[in-house]
Amino acid sequence: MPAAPILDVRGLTKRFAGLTALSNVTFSLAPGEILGLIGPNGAGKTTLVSLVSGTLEATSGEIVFDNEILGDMPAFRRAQLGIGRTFQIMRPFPGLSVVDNVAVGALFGTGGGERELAKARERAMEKLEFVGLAHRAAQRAEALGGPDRKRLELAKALAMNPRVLLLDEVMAGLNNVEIEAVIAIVRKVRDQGMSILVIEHVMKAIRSLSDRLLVLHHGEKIADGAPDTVLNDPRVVEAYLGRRRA
Amino acid sequence: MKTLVSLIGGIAAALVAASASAVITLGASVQLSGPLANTGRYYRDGYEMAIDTINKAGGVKVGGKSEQLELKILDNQSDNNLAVRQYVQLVTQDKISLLLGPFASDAVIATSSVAEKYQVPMVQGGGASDQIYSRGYKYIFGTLPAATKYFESTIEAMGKLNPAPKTVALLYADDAFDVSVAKGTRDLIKAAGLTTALDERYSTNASDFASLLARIKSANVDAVLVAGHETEILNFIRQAKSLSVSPKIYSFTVGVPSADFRKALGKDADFAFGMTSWLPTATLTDQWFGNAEKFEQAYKARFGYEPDYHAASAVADVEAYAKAIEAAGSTDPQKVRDAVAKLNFDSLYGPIKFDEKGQISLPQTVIQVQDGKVVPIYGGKGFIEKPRYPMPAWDKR
Amino acid sequence: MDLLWQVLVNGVLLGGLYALMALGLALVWGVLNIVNIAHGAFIMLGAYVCYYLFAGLGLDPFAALPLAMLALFVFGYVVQRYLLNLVIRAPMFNTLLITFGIDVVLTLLAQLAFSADFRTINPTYAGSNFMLGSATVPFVRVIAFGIAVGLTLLLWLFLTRARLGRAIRATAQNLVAARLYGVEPRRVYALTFALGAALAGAAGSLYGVVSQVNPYIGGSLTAKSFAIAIIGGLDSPLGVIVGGLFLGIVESLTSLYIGPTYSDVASFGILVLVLIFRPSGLLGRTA
Amino acid sequence: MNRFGVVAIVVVVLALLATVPWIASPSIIQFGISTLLMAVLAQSWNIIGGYTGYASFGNSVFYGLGSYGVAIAMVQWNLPFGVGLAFGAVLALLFALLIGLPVLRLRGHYFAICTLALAEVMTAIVSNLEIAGRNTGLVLPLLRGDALFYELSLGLLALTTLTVAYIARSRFGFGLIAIRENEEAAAVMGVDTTRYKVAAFAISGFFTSLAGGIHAYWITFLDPVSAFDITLNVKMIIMAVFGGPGSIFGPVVGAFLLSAISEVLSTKISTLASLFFGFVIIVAVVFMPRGLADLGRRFRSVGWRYFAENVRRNRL
Repeated sequence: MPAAPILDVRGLTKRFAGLTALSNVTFSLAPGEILGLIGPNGAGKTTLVSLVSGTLEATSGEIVFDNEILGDMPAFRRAQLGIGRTFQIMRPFPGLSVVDNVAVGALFGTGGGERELAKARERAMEKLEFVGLAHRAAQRAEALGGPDRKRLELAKALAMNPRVLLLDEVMAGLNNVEIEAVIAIVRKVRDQGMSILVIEHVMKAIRSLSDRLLVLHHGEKIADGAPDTVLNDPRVVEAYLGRRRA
Repeated sequence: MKTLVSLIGGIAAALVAASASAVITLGASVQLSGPLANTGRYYRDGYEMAIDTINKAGGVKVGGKSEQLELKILDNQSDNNLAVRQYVQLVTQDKISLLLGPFASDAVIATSSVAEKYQVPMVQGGGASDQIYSRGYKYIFGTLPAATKYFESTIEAMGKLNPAPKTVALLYADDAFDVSVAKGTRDLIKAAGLTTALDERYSTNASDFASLLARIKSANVDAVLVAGHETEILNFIRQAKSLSVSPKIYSFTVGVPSADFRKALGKDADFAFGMTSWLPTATLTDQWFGNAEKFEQAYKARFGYEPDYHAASAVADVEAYAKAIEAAGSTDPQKVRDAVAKLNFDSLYGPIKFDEKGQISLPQTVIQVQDGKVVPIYGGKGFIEKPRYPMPAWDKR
Repeated sequence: MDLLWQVLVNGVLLGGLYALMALGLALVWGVLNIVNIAHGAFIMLGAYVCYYLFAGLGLDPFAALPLAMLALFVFGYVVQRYLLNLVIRAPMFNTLLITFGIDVVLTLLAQLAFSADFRTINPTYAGSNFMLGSATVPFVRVIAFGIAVGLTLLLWLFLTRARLGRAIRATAQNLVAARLYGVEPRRVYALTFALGAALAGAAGSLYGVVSQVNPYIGGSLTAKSFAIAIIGGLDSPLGVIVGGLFLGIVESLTSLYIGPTYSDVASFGILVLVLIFRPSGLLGRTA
Repeated sequence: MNRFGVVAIVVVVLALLATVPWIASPSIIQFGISTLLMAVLAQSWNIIGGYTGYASFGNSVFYGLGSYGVAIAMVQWNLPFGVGLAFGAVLALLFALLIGLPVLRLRGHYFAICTLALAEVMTAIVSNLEIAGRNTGLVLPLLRGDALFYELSLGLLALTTLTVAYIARSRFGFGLIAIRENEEAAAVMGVDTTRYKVAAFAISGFFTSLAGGIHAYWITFLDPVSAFDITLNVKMIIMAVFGGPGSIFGPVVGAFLLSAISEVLSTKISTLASLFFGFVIIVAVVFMPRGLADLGRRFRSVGWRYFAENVRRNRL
């Protein structure tokens, strides 16, 4: 019997005005596991992350985090329990400095975060160093370019000291060297004991990073298992390549 | 373009004017812009006209010496809070200790506390509500007769019409003046033994009277008395026409005496009754203008529109100061205040004598628009001209 | 019963005028995301244009109406092209503030140019009416109602059928989309705003015919237009008609049954409730 | 400039301002009172508008509730001024909590229009309330004590500014700023957005109501239209935005500057003052939409190009 999962998703369904974005998806995430989430565009990956983080409300289904059913718990309370996420379309606080962007995560985040500003900034600097953005700490976030914004997004989530980290395409638009750096960071984070759900399009990266892969297609789970097995699954191949053949 | 040039000229003049000396300055803050500017101008023009005329006649004698009057007027943009601040500034910064008033009861209520606070007199012709005089203030004087009695002569005249109206609808706006009017009118209606079919308060600046008119029509009311503002009454009459509502008589507290109002309505103004505390007749005489008829002509020639009782009331305020300063032989605010309280003279506007609360009493003459002209109908001594009564239906005019 | 019927008729006719007043505001808000506080001042200007054509040139007010629309169209185009376009990407409350500034300036200039005198556009037939059952129906109000509904339908057809109209609707979704229709966004913005101003010009002309005009009527008309636009929703001109009729009827009934001083409580209270419970309007899609 | 330097300057300026009633003429004092109260309004708005990013056009509701709290307590119930202030503040807090909850769910223009409508609703409701003197309003007892009103206003401004300074450096303030910058991102980082917004609204309303209460007793007269004055909303926003929303001293400086300009104008050129006011708004929005605080920060490095850059950045 494996360790009790930290995150357990059962029969999750989300409909938008008649359109089913996610249909009866079930999976779990073990402590210290890196779970890759892949699927073609519009498969419902970001919707899934939003449902878990609480920015969207599920139509039906259950999300259990550390033996607690989340139900209609608001996003901020989930964050305080230890669910951190990044956004695919990056959402920095444009008017704040880079370090203060991250400090928000430290001030709030898991368990309500730091009470004091100075300590939060300290933690923020640590995380910036960790993701390699310390040299731009004093700049306004809106001045950052694409790759740095990705790093900032990651640092903000990390500063929350989450127990589960949901990463929504943090590698999109990066070059190979940058991707390698991010992979290293994610591995290090896992080594600190965090459980991670990664959405990624860069297949090579996700294959080497994930312990397990989950594939969504048209809102349904079509595969769940070891990366090599899953990627050779004919249904997965068809989902990705089917259109090209036809 | 012309307006702009004259404006710039005006600014320059205002900047230069502040330096003259050995004159008696009267201060006022009046609605020269904003929603009340239309009536506010009567006060500015009335004050200016009176001051110029008095100055031309040799000014005011103080202790044997003749001094000229001068006016410092500010625009309060129809904002009562700004008006209060401007009066404080007039008193404290410009050292003006004789104040003239703004238009409208609520503005007077707000600003008269400045006069009371700094113990300088304010003689005003713009507010008639009893709220002004019920606070026991010592420094406020008013030349508009009591709001509660605006409809007194009208209701008296109604009793003598044939056939006399039996049911009355009373409509009033919810501001200080009109609420006072309604309060007084209610008693008058009761005393005259009339039946009140409708007694309704409406919001100041209301533009839709269709529901009220429908109720008037369905109750088949004989007489409609409206206490409100000119814009509301314009809408009321236009909508009465379009809904074919024609009671035997309708009368309005404001509008009817004002030329601008009659012009806006054209023929539709006919048959409307109103009241005025002043008529430009040759029999009304004073020391400076000669008589009210001459004043009317001079005023019209200078400003390009006809004066009504607001303008005459403003003139009376200035005349009251001239008389009081001469009687006191001083411009000391305390002495002038005491002299104002004892005044008893004939002004262009009528006899000025303040009661212990500071208000004068003047009878209201009932007037009616007949063929576009204002005709006096009923005064203290009975009918003056024949009223056109009852009002014909709109399609029979 | 007769009374209720009459008041309902009044409410419907009032509602038609209300709808036209709010139409331009809703268009500009929905498409450009500009909340034009000066909208009432535009209505006021339209009323003056119509008044001077009527009183000065003796033109019938309904013949003057298209000219008033044209004048306001040009004015609106200039205001958007050379002023509002400069601040379109500034923080949100800046556009509110600048239209407030425009409102202040227009109101004061109107007083300087036209004086504070009250004006009415009062053609000889202004007071004529006919009976509909037991209710008296004012003739000009019916025409005004017809014009209001007609213009609304025209706008709706224009937005859904005409190429430029579709470009305008596309702009509401996405700035770049306008380019797909081969129209420069700056021009789409200016044209949309000009269209809104022209509708205000029409509303002003009709307002002058049924009510009175002075430089200060703008403020309360803007507030009313807000209420109607929100209640009806910003999606479609047809929603605005519903909002206008709804508000006209509610105000008339409030005035009849509760008291004339409560009609503002009703209209703005409903506005707040709609915003809270159905922010996309009574007819709009719920989120 | 270090923190000690700022504190020292503020203390000196405060001390100087506090001596005004003993050295200045009555008209300066009364100008001072209205300016200080205006600055309180701008500063209070800064909490909800500047820091939290919710452009409230309904803060005059708080102002009106504060005014009526004092007026009703003093005129109808013969209670002392202090009790009236407290009563008004309680009304404002209740309003912020009850109305804030649903209304603060709206964003952008919808929030602005909803708050604007609330000001209209309150005007309409109060003008039907017997206890508030209906639309004719209430007349308060006269107190000849402008020095007292001045010091009260100054004290209130100091307290409000101190609160803002504290907020700007606190966890709470960081939460508010995060909400302003991106509400959804703030929520997933653990900011209890609803509670924070309502708290900001309530604090803003609390100080605004106190300003209203002081103003009512000072001006001795109050009616619904002046109490819930909609242009007052615009004025406080202009002053805050002109000075720099989301900064500690910007709104105060903005209020002082604009009040001084408009006071001079309304005495010198009277009618044209409001025309000028309109032009100032337009020009300020076009050329310096981020206020004096941003101008001060960036003008030194950018120079006159600052204005052109603002236009370039914000135009279509």
